Amino acid sequence: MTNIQPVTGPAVEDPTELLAAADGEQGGKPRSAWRLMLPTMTPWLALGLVLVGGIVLYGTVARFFVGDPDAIRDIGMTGPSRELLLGTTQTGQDVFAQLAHATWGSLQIGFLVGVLATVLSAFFGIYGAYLGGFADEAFSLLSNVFLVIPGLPLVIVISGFVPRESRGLWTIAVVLALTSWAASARVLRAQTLSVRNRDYVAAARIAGERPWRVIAVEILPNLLPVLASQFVFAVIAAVLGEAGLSFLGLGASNSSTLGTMLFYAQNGFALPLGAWWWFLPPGLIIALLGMGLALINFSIDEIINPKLKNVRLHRRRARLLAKAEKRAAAA
Amino acid sequence: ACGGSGEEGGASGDAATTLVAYTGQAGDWQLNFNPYSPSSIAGRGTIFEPLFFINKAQESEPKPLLGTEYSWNADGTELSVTLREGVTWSDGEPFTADDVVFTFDMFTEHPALNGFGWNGTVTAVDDTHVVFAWDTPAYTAGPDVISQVYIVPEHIWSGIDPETDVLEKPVGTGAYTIGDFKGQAFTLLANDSYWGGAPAVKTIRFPALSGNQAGADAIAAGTIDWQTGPIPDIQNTNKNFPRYDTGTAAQNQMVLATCSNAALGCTGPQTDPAVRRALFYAIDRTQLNALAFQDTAAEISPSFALTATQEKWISDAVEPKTAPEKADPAEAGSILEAAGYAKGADGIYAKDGQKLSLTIEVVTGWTDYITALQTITEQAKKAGIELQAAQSSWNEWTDKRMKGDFQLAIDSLWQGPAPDPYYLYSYFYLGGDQTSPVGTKPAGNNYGRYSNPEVDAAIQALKALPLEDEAGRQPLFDTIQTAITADMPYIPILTGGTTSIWNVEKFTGWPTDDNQYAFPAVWSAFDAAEIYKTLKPAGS
Amino acid sequence: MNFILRKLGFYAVACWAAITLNFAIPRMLPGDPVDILLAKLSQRGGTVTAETRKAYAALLGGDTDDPLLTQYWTYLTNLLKGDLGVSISYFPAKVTDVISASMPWTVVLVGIATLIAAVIGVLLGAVAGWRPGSWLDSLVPATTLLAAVPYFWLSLVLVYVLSRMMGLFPSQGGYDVVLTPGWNADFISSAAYYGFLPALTIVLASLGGWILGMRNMMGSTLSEDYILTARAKGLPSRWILRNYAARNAVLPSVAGFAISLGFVVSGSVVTEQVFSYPGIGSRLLGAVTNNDYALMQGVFLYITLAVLGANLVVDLLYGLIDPRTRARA
Amino acid sequence: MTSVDVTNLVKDYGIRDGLRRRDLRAVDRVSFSLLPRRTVALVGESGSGKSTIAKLLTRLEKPTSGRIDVRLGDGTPVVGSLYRRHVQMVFQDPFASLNPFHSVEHHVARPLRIHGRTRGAAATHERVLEMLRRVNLTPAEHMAARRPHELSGGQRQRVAIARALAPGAQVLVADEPVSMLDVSIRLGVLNLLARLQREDDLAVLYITHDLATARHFSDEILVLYRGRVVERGPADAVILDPHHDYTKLLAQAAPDPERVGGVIASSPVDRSGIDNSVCFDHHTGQWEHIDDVAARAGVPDRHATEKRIAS
Amino acid sequence: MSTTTTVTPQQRRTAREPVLSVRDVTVVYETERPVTAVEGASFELGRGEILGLAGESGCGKTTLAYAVNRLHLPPARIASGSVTFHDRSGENVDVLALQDEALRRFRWSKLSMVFQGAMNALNPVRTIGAQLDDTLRAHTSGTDRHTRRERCADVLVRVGVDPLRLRSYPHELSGGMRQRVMIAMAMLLEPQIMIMDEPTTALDVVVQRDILREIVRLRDELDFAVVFITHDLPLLLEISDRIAVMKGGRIVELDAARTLYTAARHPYTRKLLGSFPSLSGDRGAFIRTGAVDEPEELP
Ligand SMILES: Nc1ncnc2c1ncn2[C@@H]1O[C@H](COP(=O)(O)OP(=O)(O)OP(=O)(O)O)[C@@H](O)[C@H]1O
Ligand SMILES: Nc1ncnc2c1ncn2[C@@H]1O[C@H](COP(=O)(O)OP(=O)(O)OP(=O)(O)O)[C@@H](O)[C@H]1O
Ligand SMILES: [Mg+2]
Ligand SMILES: [Mg+2]
Repeated sequence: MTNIQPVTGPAVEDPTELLAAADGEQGGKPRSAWRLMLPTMTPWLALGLVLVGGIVLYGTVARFFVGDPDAIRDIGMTGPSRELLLGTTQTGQDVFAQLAHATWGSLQIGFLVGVLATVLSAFFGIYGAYLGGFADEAFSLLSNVFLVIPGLPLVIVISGFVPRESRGLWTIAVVLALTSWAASARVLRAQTLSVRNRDYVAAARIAGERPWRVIAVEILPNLLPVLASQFVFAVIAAVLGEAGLSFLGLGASNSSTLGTMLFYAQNGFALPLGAWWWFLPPGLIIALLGMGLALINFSIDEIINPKLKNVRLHRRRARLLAKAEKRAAAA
Repeated sequence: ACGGSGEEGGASGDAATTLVAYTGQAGDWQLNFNPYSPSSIAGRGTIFEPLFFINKAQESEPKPLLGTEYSWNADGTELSVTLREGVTWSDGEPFTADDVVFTFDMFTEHPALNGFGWNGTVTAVDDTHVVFAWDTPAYTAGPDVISQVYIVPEHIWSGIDPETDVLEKPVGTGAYTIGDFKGQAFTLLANDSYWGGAPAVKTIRFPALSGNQAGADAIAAGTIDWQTGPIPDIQNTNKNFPRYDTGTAAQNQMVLATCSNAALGCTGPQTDPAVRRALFYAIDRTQLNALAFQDTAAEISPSFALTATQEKWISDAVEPKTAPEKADPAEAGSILEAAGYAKGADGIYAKDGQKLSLTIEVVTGWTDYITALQTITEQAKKAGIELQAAQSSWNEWTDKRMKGDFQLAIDSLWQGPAPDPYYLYSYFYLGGDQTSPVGTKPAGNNYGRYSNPEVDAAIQALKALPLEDEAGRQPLFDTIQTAITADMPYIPILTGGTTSIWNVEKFTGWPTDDNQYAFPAVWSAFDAAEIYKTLKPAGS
Repeated sequence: MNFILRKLGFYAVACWAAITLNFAIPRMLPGDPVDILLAKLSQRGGTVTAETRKAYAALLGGDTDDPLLTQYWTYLTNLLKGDLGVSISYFPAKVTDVISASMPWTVVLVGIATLIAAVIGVLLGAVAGWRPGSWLDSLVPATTLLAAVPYFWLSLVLVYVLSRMMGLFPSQGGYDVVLTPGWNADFISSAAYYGFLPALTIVLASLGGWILGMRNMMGSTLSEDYILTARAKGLPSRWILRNYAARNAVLPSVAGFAISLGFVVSGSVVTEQVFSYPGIGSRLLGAVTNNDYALMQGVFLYITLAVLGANLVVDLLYGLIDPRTRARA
Repeated sequence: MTSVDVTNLVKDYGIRDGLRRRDLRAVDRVSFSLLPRRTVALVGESGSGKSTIAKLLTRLEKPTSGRIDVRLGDGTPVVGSLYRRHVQMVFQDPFASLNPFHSVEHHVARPLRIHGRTRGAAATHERVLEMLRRVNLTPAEHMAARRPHELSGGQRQRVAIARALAPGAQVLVADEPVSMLDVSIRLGVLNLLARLQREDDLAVLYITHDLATARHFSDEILVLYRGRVVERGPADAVILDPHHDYTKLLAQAAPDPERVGGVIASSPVDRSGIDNSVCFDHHTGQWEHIDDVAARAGVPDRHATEKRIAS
Repeated sequence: MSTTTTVTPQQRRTAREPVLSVRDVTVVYETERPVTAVEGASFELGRGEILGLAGESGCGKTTLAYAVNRLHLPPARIASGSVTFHDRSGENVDVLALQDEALRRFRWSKLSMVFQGAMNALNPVRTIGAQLDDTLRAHTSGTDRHTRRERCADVLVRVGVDPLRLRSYPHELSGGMRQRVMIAMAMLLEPQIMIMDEPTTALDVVVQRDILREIVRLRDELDFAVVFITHDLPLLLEISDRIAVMKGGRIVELDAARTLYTAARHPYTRKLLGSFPSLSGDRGAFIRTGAVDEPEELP
């Protein structure tokens, strides 16, 4: 498990400010609020999208085109060739085919945990903060406690107690989600608190809106970028966490993920034998998927924290200026 | 890999005479040198000694250790042993027949320590002679008595509780004594007053690493001299690790153990002998050996007599003599069809709407078995049998086996104290005490829950015959082998090669294929003790 | 003062929660750990009496007839007496002994690695954030790759390259076993040498988070009014970077220590396993594979308490470096 | 024709003081009445409790004690959900009081819908446009589709006013409605409010710290100091003839182009002598102690009195 | 561009000896669509004079102030114009030409600034004393700690803050005190010009008064020139000698305070003046009639 999440929680900013600023800056036809929620395209974001898109595509589609990932061949541990793009495992299984299926498995668990953890954190973060008072204090204490309890050891202990038969995909997903919602809940709470105290929420209450409507219609849209960002973190954490668990042999039984692939690679002495084609790709896919997601998050962060965006715009302007000066000098 | 930094790390003057042996121990050592404690740690065979050493790896006479000679009386109820003179314990006290008597009496007093079924009496005739006596003929118990029991000093053990004492400073007659102990490693030091002369290897160090993979890494780094366990790319050891060589001994017969006996409560398709036999034919052993065992495994006889040392005992009635090299899906199919199975649309056989699908239990971390199962699963699929491997911890796995809560388990059957098939049969096929109905008390060795009165009778009869009595024993073996090849409660896979890698640049005298003077496994205490004594530092 | 009291209060609650979680987990989950444990215990030569059974049942739950509250009470009193039971994988050692033997290794490894990662990360992040648009700054997003690499995978690759291929570092263990652990130069240098790769893994894998956090915060801080004031005051840039920008930007990184430490500890568990490091992480995994439930729980409790302790220290230190917290209380 | 009677309003905020909690009295026994077509101004420095009174009136917060009685012209009390229809609010910050996610139409249509003032989409739309035209947001069709960030501050504030009036509000609480606006458009918004007040017979509570507009836009002024009313009376009387030290201080501090270069030179005022337990009432022309005022306004607030004695 | 928006050279000039001359300064924000925030601004600042700079939000007041102090970072660019500082010694400094070290030395010692939102202009994690001390150390070499401390205590006393506060952190001070500390800091090096960008907008009216009084008093005492930026025209009328009114990046009117109040020439100035009802004077005909045209601002 890795801390991809910058240790700084995003600063709580007023999206209105940002919207106004964006508007002024654009100068042209005003864009819709939804459009403004979308991150601005940057090379890093493009890279992130390409990475994630590519891996998701590979994970979802490739498994229909590759052969049987379990089929064994007499050519164990052979390097990449034209027929077998990524060579074979110790038992002559097609690594490329296995990778396709494993990627799908990892994506599944990542998505599942992402959704579960986001729902949990939204409940504890948003609902608690909206209710305020005792519920808020209790929820916030709970998430702070969960935050300081180290996740993976807890997951390991839980997995250790659950017999293998009951260690299905869902169990692992639930366990991972249970141990990874806290940080998000804290961020969401901070954001909700800031949004909750905005005047338009008070105005909606004065107008007589029901609480759930206030949360869903007035507050939630403003939290979308944060939710998206937390979801992305949860996915990364889940993919990494599951890989760790599976690598230790504590993953979901009968599942095929990048972690189990690495487990088998380790089991088959892939690295000592120099079978890089077996060992490197699963790890790389995890890392690249994580990187891609983190890069996307990077851009979402800019929405949440406009100061970051300023930094980037600043940078671009500096370049523009340099160009302009060069032109002026040339003229 | 370049074996760079070697053992410079050791840096002490006796590095050249220090043997670093890795037993596969994962996690720190926990001090316990009580050879009778279940959690006793490595090296005990070198501190305490039995009366004789019996080599299982090749046919040979028992080698005298604390005993020098032994003989049976005519009806096989009395075994007389002559003890070696002039042996002293490492604390200087003399070794006498009383120590032997004390040791065996201890088993009578503490049934918990009686792991091999000692049920006789022992008397000291004089200081150098003891006599073991039984009520009934006990030829087959002989090897256990003379080669499997560490003789312990009465003057110390009479004052301790042998069941719980961990023996911080063990006193034995063996070639080594305890050096220093740390959780990360402990050492044994040559016993200069050893009766056979001080061994040339002065120090043996046993490090604790995290497992086989770590051991392989340590070999690559040149920090250990002897490891028994899977070695990556073993065929190219000389190239990969120029200073090392490997040795292989085939002893453990790998099987798919089944919970075979529906009468004892087993459930699942594997209770049908046809399914077990079909699996037997479904395995492509050549491929399996290549993919999972780097071709280190050897052929196996369905009779479970080791082909290397026990071939003469294989019954003519057993056909084939050795398990087929190649898969025979056709044969497997016809066996299944004869038993009423029909192939379904998915290519898997089914009977009464029940798919022929089985779960195999394997222990997490048993790398070669896990790979083997991957391979077997695919091979079985071709023969229309669906297998699913399930990994669990050793405890859970053992628990399931003992309770009968499993369908198939990959495991290996072990040998007795002497190279003779009797022992294996008596461990794994004997009904009665050795097994128990599913869901009651844990089974003994016979966790396949095989039960056949004919086989039971034959095994009992074998006890009354000397091991050398070929004419008398063969018919009994014929009976047993015919039954077990037909029923196949343990489906033979291959005979597992126990591979070791050792540093030939630093030490000479390792067992070779021509001279397997001991079973070369660092964790096999008696054998390892012989090897330690035989090794010589290369420089000397 | 109040600030400290409040922090202590929170950590007391967190501590209680961890202990209670430890009590609850085995009771909430399926499976019968007590039986497996006792079977293994007797296999290992331990004597299983009714009391042993009861003690383990208190620790792990199981088929006791006692009401939950009584069990909880027994559990708490056992804990207070420092009795976490006997480890079966290290029989007959007590769980507390096994843990106290391995705890220092992890504390030192994780402590030093975290410190190094934090210092390097914060410095790099500060420099990158100070000059937005510099080549260093534009490379920062690439550190997400490092951060997304699974710890165990990274450590295996490092072992392969630096240890096996180049033979630079030992790949296993915590020190040269020839030496006797103690406060002597030989041992310490050996421990440092052996600890290098595990530490490198942790540093590499956690560095990205620090850099990113610091760099982003620098971005925000630079647009603060007091930075502008500092420039207008004509302070030399280096002063501004050090005393005004970095000093403020580092605060959230320190405040977010809890999250990062949790991640690092999680990562180090797997890393230790790969390196056979004699720390508490490999004990935990060993305990899990051996169904050594008592040890498992003990290790989890210790890890959690250690993380809580570290966070408490950091939180209190935070009070020192951010004067506002002291007053806010 | 709705009127509001506020009697001995008290609000305590529990604030964290380390591990303890202690009460902070933000509003202390404030009484006043809002009548149709009349504006009451609440002036005072920052933190004097002005916004708290607004929140209490709009039921965003519960009063610790005291009463707020809203009655229709015929004297029937307004309770339950009807209250929300009658009492509405305009906030200080036009940037924060509109949700950036929703169109202008949404902001105005929601109150209409909630309070059942219109049925059906078409009718609601018509009604929204009508409201927008009333607050001079034209062309209304065009404005309805916009989102807040496409509007200037003044326009936003007018949307906020339209929203407040949409449910048919009779009582309008305006919490510093123009202090965040550019100087040049402040008067425009205030004038709009004044016009709507006349047209709809609104009762208005105008909260501000700007004495000049308070004077010109209200009929009655209450000066608030540390949660208590220290001076009350007709607008001109309070501003032009301040009695309480604090009111004097405020009046002195307010910039006034009439006295160029004047007040700056005068010496700073000492605040230590300011006593907020007495209040000057221009209607009676008398100084009164807060306890007497409270006692007269209603049953003496036992809670508040005990607090005072204890402290 | 129309003639009415032009300020005559006479207006720009001050009766006193000039300390700063700003000529035709134009500042452009080089964004995707470049914004010219200040266009051709020119004025002269007399020694010891208080020059008010008024105008609605976004008209470029802050931008102009930053230009004078060279504080702009990209994307802002001073496209043209000159800023000349006339030192007491008689030396003329071309501010826009100053390079690194010279610029650093120029800042604060000759021209200091109190920022808009000065509440946040103090570093929250360092003591007031340390921040004052920084400023001294950066500009005077060789003074010992004790002397510097004395000096810091001294300026605090001048603005009416207890010197004990040197050891306080900014959050321990009230907004008004922080503002005073900023003013103290601005005076620390006895600069000849102080630019104050809305130094009191965020404050309470009463506190605001106290601070203004302080500024005027200190100006009288130390004789520095002040550029006072605010959109509160009545306030400017009270304290400034001359007032410049900005609109859309241009200075549309610049005149003595009294002249401006009684005889504003530019319609915008008149409109601004009309936006402030008089506290003590008449209500004015348009108040509360709702009849006045509501200016239709464009987004
Ligand atoms: N939710 C709250 N919790 C605790 N104290 C509060 C809360 N809201 C307001 N207060 C306190 O109550 C007092 C009055 O606050 P209020 O917001 O009513 O002042 P105000 O007169 O509106 O000031 P301003 O002019 O700055 O808006 C203040 O001291 C404030 O700190
Ligand atoms: N960083 C920037 N990028 C682009 N445009 C900017 C930037 N900063 C300011 N502007 C524009 O420059 C113009 C002048 O801004 P400036 O801050 O100088 O106004 P101001 O008169 O100080 O306003 P206020 O009274 O609100 O402080 C505005 O139109 C603003 O939109
Ligand atoms: Mg307010
Ligand atoms: Mg400004």
